Amino acid sequence: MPNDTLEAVQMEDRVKVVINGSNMNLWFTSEPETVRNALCTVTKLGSDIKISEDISGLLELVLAEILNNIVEHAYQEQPDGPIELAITVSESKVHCILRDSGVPMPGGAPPERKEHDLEAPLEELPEGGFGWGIVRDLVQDLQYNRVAHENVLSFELSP
Amino acid sequence: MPNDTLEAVQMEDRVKVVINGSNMNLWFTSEPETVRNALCTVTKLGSDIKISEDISGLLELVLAEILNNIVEHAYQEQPDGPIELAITVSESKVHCILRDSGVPMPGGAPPERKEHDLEAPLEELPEGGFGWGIVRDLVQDLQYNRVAHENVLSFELSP
Amino acid sequence: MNLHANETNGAILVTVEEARIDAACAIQFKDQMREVTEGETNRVIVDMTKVNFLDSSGLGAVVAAKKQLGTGRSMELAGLSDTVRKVFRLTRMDSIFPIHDDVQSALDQAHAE
Amino acid sequence: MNLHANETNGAILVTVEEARIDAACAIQFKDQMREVTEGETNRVIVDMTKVNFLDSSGLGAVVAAKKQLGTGRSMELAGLSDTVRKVFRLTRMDSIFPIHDDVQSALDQAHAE
Ligand SMILES: Nc1ncnc2c1ncn2[C@@H]1O[C@H](COP(=O)(O)OP(=O)(O)O)[C@@H](O)[C@H]1O
Ligand SMILES: Nc1ncnc2c1ncn2[C@@H]1O[C@H](COP(=O)(O)OP(=O)(O)O)[C@@H](O)[C@H]1O
Repeated sequence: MPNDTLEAVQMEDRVKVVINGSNMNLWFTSEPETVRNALCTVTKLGSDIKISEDISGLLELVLAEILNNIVEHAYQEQPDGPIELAITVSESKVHCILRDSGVPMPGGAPPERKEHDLEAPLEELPEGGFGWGIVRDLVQDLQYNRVAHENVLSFELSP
Repeated sequence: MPNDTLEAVQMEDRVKVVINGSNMNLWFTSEPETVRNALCTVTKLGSDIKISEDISGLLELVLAEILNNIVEHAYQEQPDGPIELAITVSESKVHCILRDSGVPMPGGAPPERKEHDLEAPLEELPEGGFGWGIVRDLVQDLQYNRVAHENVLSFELSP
Repeated sequence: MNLHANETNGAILVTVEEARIDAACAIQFKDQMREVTEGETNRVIVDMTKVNFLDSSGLGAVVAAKKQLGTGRSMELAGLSDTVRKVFRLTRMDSIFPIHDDVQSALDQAHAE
Repeated sequence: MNLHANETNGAILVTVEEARIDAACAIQFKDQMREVTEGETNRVIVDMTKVNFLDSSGLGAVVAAKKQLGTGRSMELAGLSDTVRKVFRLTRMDSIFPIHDDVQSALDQAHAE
């Protein structure tokens, strides 16, 4: 049962965090160090909103992949783009919404999983292109919308 | 008890709505008609996230006051500014977070309640300047932060 | 914004045929109030029974309508919902406008001021 | 990014002294791997016991480090946490790198490939 008097508003390493009941909201910018701080904050404070131990590592991984793409592609490495992350836990499922103000997702949807040729010669082994494959493998209910110059992405993660 | 399989993603009159458990998130723009649609959506779908009847009218009022100020002052009447509203219900208290990308709040905090002279002659009666007074009278825990070119405002409303 | 007026018992009775007086229609409210209250009648009674939402922009428009009428004429309100009445109370504007439970009780009073 | 290397049993043992190999440090990882693996030794064993987080940027840096070593030398991994191992499995990169439970079992094997 969520404790409704618990509300924390704090700044953790340039990340604004609001915790309320089974909800955590974070605001931060597209600078890689700051994104890392945001991820660490989610993992550190996750138990406050009842994110279970066994899902916490995968959640950090999925969020890292999505956030790296926001930093790299949506904001094209510009470090001061605003990013927002809202996490809600409901009966052990974790529901996330991510929002950025960068360029739209090409094709209007997150890319499909890419199949890589791992039999290829050493020099041709892929060093990237894994991000959305990992996300799609792990999450349910992935949804993307462009709303008023902003990207809104949501997904669910079950234990 | 929130139903964790209930998740609605819908567009209502240019307002994107995501409902999940005891959470409602809305995205829309700073156009007065669209803001009105967003308010009506909150009131219409409020019972889905267990906003009680007796608080619903005051919530709409408080949100209208804050949103009118975002439209008028933060976005200075420009109609395409993105606005986000997140509502969480926890043990009958309603917690809201509003976010816009407009100009910062002057003085770094929402204005205090203005006292008007209502004994003044008719021509001098105030036609505005009531907004933040109404909000401050009705809500608890009003917090404002400027985070990365964005305004983040949160408050709580109890029955 | 849809206002509808008729004269009765020496008063202009304005019926607001809208569920909302808010930022999106405040200016129309003020303009239409001017139109429908043209004339000499002293009393203007605004029936807000159908209004279930009024914000401070709407309140501003109601005050502006009263100012348009000038000091010689009275503007009275009737049929306010709980939330609408709350806006008048919070801003103390209930001290500026005579407020009646409904149109009938407004008409039953010869003069409200 | 803090890597630390020493030769043992004819292999270079690289210990990653960081909790994370992620987007914020992927390039440093690749560059420092080049530095610490300079030499002739055939086997490079990377001890990741202290790494509790690796994303696909980190994975890319691990692959890049293997490519730097060239076809003549092997790169093996040891001490992967559950989540780190999952990243290798999801991307099928566990078919490219010999993966050992820990450094001792890596050393116990004369050759992993
Ligand atoms: N948030 C985003 N905004 C815009 N484009 C994106 C976004 N995310 C991914 N893309 C597109 O997807 C491609 C990368 O997909 P991904 O599988 O994650 O590879 P990588 O791991 O190398 O980033 C990019 O080439 C880009 O076109
Ligand atoms: N969201 C906002 N962004 C920027 N400035 C704001 C915002 N909200 C209020 N202000 C400031 O507060 C003043 C208006 O306060 P308020 O009490 O709501 O009056 P009104 O109801 O006339 O808008 C404005 O003059 C403006 O300077």
